[in-house]
Amino acid sequence: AEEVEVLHWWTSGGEAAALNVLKENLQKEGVSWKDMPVAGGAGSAAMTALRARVTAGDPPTAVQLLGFDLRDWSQMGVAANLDELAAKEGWDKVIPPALQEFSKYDGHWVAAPVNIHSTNWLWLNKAALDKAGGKVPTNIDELFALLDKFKAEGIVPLAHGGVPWQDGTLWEAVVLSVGGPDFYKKAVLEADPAALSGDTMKKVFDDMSKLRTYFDPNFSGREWNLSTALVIEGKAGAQEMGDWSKGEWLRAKKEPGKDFVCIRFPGTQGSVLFNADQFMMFDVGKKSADAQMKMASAVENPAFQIAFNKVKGSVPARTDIPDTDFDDCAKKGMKDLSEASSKGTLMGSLAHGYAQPAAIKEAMLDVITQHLNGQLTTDAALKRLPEAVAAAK
Amino acid sequence: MSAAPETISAGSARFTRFFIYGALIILAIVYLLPLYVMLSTSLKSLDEIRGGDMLALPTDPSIAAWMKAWGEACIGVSCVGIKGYFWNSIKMVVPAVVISTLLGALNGYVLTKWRFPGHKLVFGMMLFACFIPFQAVLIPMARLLGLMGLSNSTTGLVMVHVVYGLGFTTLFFRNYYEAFPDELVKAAMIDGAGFFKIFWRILLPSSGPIIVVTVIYQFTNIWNDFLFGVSFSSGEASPMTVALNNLVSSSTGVKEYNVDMAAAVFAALPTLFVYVVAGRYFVRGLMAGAVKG
Amino acid sequence: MPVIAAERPRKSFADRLRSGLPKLVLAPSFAVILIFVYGFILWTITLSFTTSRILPVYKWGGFDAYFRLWSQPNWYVAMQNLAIFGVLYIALCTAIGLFIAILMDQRIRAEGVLRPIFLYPMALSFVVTGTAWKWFLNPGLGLEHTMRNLGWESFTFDWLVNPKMAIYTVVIAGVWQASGFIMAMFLAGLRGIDGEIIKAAQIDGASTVSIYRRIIIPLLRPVFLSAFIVLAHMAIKSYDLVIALTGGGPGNATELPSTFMYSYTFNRNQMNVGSASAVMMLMGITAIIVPYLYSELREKKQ
Amino acid sequence: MSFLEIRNIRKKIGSVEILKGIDISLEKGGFLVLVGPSGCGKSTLLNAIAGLLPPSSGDIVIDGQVVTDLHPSKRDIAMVFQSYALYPNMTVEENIAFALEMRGVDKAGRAKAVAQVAKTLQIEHLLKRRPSQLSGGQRQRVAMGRALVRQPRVFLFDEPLSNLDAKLRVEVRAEIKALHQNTHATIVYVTHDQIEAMTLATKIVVLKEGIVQQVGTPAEIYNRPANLFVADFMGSPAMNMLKGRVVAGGIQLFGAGGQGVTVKIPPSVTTSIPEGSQVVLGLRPEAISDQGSADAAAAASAHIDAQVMIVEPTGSDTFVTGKLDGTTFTGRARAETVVEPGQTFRFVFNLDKAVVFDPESGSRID
Amino acid sequence: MSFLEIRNIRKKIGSVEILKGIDISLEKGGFLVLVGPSGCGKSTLLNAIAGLLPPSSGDIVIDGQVVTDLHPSKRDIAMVFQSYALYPNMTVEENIAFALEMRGVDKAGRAKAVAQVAKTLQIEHLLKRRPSQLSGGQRQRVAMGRALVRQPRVFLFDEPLSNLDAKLRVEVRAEIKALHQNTHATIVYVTHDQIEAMTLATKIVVLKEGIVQQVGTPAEIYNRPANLFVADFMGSPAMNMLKGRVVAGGIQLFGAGGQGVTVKIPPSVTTSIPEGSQVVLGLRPEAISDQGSADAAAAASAHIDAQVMIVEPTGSDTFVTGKLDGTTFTGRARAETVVEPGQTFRFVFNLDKAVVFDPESGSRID
Ligand SMILES: Nc1ncnc2c1ncn2[C@@H]1O[C@H](COP(=O)(O)OP(=O)(O)OP(=O)(O)O)[C@@H](O)[C@H]1O
Ligand SMILES: Nc1ncnc2c1ncn2[C@@H]1O[C@H](COP(=O)(O)OP(=O)(O)OP(=O)(O)O)[C@@H](O)[C@H]1O
Ligand SMILES: [Mg+2]
Ligand SMILES: [Mg+2]
Repeated sequence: AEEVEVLHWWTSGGEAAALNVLKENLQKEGVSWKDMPVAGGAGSAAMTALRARVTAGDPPTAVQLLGFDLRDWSQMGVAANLDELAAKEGWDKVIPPALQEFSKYDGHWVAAPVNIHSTNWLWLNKAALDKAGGKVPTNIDELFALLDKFKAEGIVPLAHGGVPWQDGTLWEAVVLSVGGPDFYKKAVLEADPAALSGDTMKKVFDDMSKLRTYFDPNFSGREWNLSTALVIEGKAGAQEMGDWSKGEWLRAKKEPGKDFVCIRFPGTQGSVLFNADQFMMFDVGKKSADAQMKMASAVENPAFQIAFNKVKGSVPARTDIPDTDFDDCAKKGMKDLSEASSKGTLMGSLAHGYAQPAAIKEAMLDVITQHLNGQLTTDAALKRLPEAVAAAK
Repeated sequence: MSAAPETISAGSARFTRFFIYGALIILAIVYLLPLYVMLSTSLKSLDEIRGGDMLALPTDPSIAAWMKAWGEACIGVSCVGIKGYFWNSIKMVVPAVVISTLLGALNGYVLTKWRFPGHKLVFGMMLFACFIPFQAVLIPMARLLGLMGLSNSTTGLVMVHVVYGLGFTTLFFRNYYEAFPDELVKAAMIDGAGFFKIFWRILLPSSGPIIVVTVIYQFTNIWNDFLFGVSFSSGEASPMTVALNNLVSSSTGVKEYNVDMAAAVFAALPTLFVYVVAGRYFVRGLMAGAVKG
Repeated sequence: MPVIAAERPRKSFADRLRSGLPKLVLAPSFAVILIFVYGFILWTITLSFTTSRILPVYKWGGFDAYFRLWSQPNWYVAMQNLAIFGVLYIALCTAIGLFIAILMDQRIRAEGVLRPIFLYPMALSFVVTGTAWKWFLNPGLGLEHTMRNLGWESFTFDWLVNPKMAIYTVVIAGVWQASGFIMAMFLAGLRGIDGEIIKAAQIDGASTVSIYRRIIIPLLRPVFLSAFIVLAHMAIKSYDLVIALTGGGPGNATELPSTFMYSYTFNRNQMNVGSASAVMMLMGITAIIVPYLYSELREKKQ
Repeated sequence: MSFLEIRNIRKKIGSVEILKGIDISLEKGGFLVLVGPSGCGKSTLLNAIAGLLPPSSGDIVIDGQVVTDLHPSKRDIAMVFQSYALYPNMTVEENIAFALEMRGVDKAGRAKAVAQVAKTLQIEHLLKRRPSQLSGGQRQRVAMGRALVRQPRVFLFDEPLSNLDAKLRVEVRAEIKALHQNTHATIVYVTHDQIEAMTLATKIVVLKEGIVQQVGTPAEIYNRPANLFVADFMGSPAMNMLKGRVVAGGIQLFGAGGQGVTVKIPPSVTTSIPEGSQVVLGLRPEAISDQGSADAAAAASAHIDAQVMIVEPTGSDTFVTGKLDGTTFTGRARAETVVEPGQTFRFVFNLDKAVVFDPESGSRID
Repeated sequence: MSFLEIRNIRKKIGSVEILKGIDISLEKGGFLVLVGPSGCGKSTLLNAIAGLLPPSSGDIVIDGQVVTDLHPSKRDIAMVFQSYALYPNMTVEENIAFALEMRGVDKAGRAKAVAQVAKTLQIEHLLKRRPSQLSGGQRQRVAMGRALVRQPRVFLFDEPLSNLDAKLRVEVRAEIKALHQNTHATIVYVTHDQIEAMTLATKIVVLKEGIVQQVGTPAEIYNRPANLFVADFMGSPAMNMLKGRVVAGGIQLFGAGGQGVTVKIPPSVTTSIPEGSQVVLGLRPEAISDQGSADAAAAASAHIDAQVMIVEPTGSDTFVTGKLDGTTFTGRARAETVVEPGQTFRFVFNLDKAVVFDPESGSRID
């Protein structure tokens, strides 16, 4: 029988249910699913396992990968070629070009994108917001004002989990908010040293320091979903987090607009920082190639895209899918996405590997997280940031 | 021996005993706290965990979380609990422990009773192997396993554990056999026993204490290994620790702490059992030679 | 003393086989070690001089990886942390292990119950106990929370989230895990001391404290050495501990060389830098272990 | 007045009674040797005296002071262990000075005392070494030094020579003897070597299964053993035990085959034993000799021809074992005696030295 | 024809030569005892004979067959170790049967052989026990049983009695002697106890630092030691070594203080030594006696009065150490001798038994 072996880190109950849809679809086509889940550290353990398998000359069929990692792996010549399938199914037309840059290597399709997440969201507890006046902030100063009100309410103003990727997610939103899309491109996507150490960046870091004062004392090392839970329970007022945190709200039986409010991070309206899960197909030889194609096709199947993304909180990777089945936040997300895609303000998220290769990404996160934790002053961070980028190149 | 003389003057002695027992009991409580937290959490409901005190006793103990961890929790796309992985670990641990212990015993035997020029260098080099950080060997190991066709197989995993356990097992047995009288080997030689006969009939039957130490040491290390497990096995063939990690480290959805803790306790049961049952022999075995390092 | 020393020639094939048998038996193990340890070390050294990033590539990169390594502030943090962690971990485990062992050696009634209590942490992986520790040390959930609930409002124990103190929480958990094992080693050492020497000291008028200080503890020297080696190698290899407890944070305040190496090799796609750090670690280990091995194997000769 | 008194000491370990009521007293300057087979409780008794193992009942009195409940360090005794129990981590000097240090003697005082002891024992050149660098005999001397330096009221020695080889044992034995004669120390000494016991003791106590069998001077123990056990235990080769029957005019020996030899009742037996009683006649090997070396001054002697079984020349003497009527006995002949197993040899029994025992109770009959 | 021949065996370990060319031969049924101080190479030589340690050069010949390169198991020898080396994990029965099992003897055959040996050694009741449940003497017997059962061509014993206590040692020694006399086995036996050597051997080899000092019968070794080393090593208490000078009519002893005593040249010295030569006169303690026990038949004897230094009664004898003109010597007097240190005592020197050595070379002068 045909078989696909899938390496991923979607191990929670909801994710597993979503993946099961894919698994069952494939089984209907006679392809059995060999699961290879490796949770932990946002896929870092999975990457280790992947290296071992590739080095051994025995890669899994499909691997959940993000951003620049796709390129790095493709560069090693281990990718399968999906061009034929993509041409047949017309992927070029339905998948946003900004994403295609990563799904293709050297002009050839190597991966099937599953979804598109966006990271510059702010999630607010409706009750807390109402108590604070009910007006959603539209720029960062309004945000500070709102957070002050939350503080006065006696709740944690901003729920944040202190691990590098979360610090990075917050930081990139602040960069976008403070500097706008062009500055984001310059500073983050191009890692321009001047932009990374200039006055705008100084304001970014100052704002980060200010935001830090709105955290609770236990934030360090906390997982993102625990922070979300604080907001859900009303112990905290707001959380800056990617759209996956919506899944937590929905699972807690909360309704958008009624129990919680999803807005773009103040000051980043009109831009979307994205992050997409993709299944990269590895070259596993003739034997499984057929099954591999079936899987890629199944991933791009609109029904699966809808089913999966509803659970995950993200939006489909295809832009041709109607938003009828989705909730309000997702509808907004899909609208924002297509607008940003056409305006050219759909930009990769740094924290999730869509803005810089891993080495540079991690180097930048080092500085960001050290600064946020008070190990570096703002001036030192401004000096360190370009240095770190240069050293990691 | 014991340093304490049998009581001679009663007054201050009673105070001393009081102090000793007091200190031991306090220390024991401190050492037990994490285990207590795990156990009591696994018996609580999620609401109680969120709302209550970590150190409080469960108000309404329930083994639902245990049942779930064993048979229903999701490890990836299939939600059948961790029970299957338990067997994976056993299938990996038992051969790895047996082989590495046996090889260690043979090596120790050769290095003490059949010495050859350079035996110290050989031993030193084997000992040094204990200190290599495992992260550094993952990639070349993967390549070699691939070349041998053992990638992603239990056999391969067993081999890896045997290889990196050899240093310790050899060390333990060498130190033990070092103190084993040469005369016995000589006598057996004169009696007409050959190399293997001497080992099987004379040395091995007298190696009880050190076998206990070696087996305990190897068993816990291999059982608890995560790095090799996650790198050299996959999916449903993974050992327990990998499954446990998938369970507790998944980063979306409600964190079911009680299930996580129950699974963690399950994962720890065999090693706990080994230490509790064999603890006495462990100290005795250490006395018998392993302590000399 | 060798049972069979070098042999003289003129003998039959069977005899030669017999005399070669021991070496033949040792050979596979030794070969395996040669390949899987020393071969891999060589390979790692090689890799550190290449331009490898995501996977090994064998393109000469000179000392670039080392320059990069030594220009990483993270690396200095990791080394400094290893120094703090290593010293405290070894010292505390030894001190606490010895202390408990001495208590346990006082003809304790419940020894059979207490022994496994002190030993069991060694049996558990940090994949298992990490969460419990994280809670316990977390100011909002653990000890601080409990103490405040109990009415001690000013009690503060926030080391886990304080970048300056976080490394000490790693020490605490590490000591909890390993000190029982060290206790067992010391207990075995204590039990091995000749009872007549203790009696002699009693007659000589030494108090119990003096007996321990002047006689027993000096006699445990070999155990101290063994304990040091065991602890040193565990300190250097410590990885799970940090990952489970702090993930290297807050910031990178608890980074250790082992987490550094792992993250550069597997997460940051800078395999050459990761290899260079592995080489530095191996050099550190060599500097500690080889003199020890040398003296240890030397000593036995006399 | 006795200096060391052991009053009805009993010691139970678990349910086993190891010492069953021991009473011993020793005068100041005396040298008491405890002998007895392995496991008879010698070390246990010594440990009780030292305070290392408190007795279950009874008292230990030193110089009039009851010390039973005193800590070992307060009893002012010193002990030399069979294994020497030198502190391996200290030099010889430190080993010797340790007890003084523990008693708060200052550095200069310690140095002086150590120097003096080292001189007495001729170990000055060893002071800086560690025990592992010493030979057996040297270790033994250091162990003695450690005891000597304190000038304690009582010395306890637990088989101090048993780890030494034959030649060294003889030398060190002489040294201990000299030491005792020079220092007039009060010593309790455990051994199971009879020669040591004989040559060193002023008083010997023979123990068996925790019960005192006999207390006496070496000569008393050797020449007038209280019972068969003591007679057999002391002396090497062991005393010959010949079954006999009291007849008119003496004791008839070797009666099994019908012939028998009648010897005179030895002068040591003063009370008359009823005729017809079964007795055991004990005669030490040196009281059975060849004709050439027979003691001419012996009042009662018997010439007995017997077949030779074993001839054991030791160089200085030749032990000849003969057999008569199913009974074997060993005599000590001159070294130059030439005799082969199987030959008939004339043994001369010196009955002056014989002792007679009651075969039932095993006690000596006087 | 000799049965066991050791031809010019040398053994180097590292750069140290432990055996420096040993030549020994032993006839069938002979009992060869190797003696010498600790570390002289006795065990090394025994190991070489057993094949456990191949010699660097030289050959071992058993019954005409060169076995130098044969594996230990093929030499048909048995060895009893000082530590007995009983297999701790096997019962006594299994211990004894092990060698047979290794040689492929079937179960019934083994059982029979074990039963017979057990009977000989009277250990039938111990067969099911493990070595840890045996006493020292019992272990020793099992070790012998293990050797006996194979009926090998040669037995090797490495200090088999040194772990036993004094009393047991004497008993087991006699057993070994009897065993040898009954089985006529060929035995090589290592000891450093001189009494053992004297009583057991048909031939003694004295080793020192890997060199053979003397080969001879016990009597030869004892009475006519080849050199000062042998003379001093064999015998306890050691031979008295008195410095002297040859003068007209004899040897002048005790000349230090000016007086001196001139004694006859002993009959063993047949060659004339030039007058004025320095010599050492060796006289064993038993050749120096009290007047009462002096050998009346002695051809040459001297009465010498000296001050008594030490008196050591052993029960069977009393050793008296005297001092004259700065020289001390020990004599053996009768047990009943009464003398106190400090008194003057008349010693009788039996010069028939004296030997004379050259002080320079240490060799005996005949
Ligand atoms: N701790 C103990 N528990 C139980 N029995 C003991 C203990 N110590 C000694 N014994 C027993 O007490 C008896 C006397 O022992 P002790 O050591 O006094 O004998 P010993 O006369 O010194 O013998 P040896 O000559 O062998 O030294 C022995 O039978 C021994 O088995
Ligand atoms: N493996 C070895 N390496 C180096 N020297 C050795 C070795 N084995 C023995 N020797 C040395 O060889 C010499 C002879 O040793 P051997 O054991 O034969 O002495 P021995 O006469 O049996 O002494 P003992 O009476 O103490 O048993 C000793 O000086 C010893 O130190
Ligand atoms: Mg004793
Ligand atoms: Mg020897």
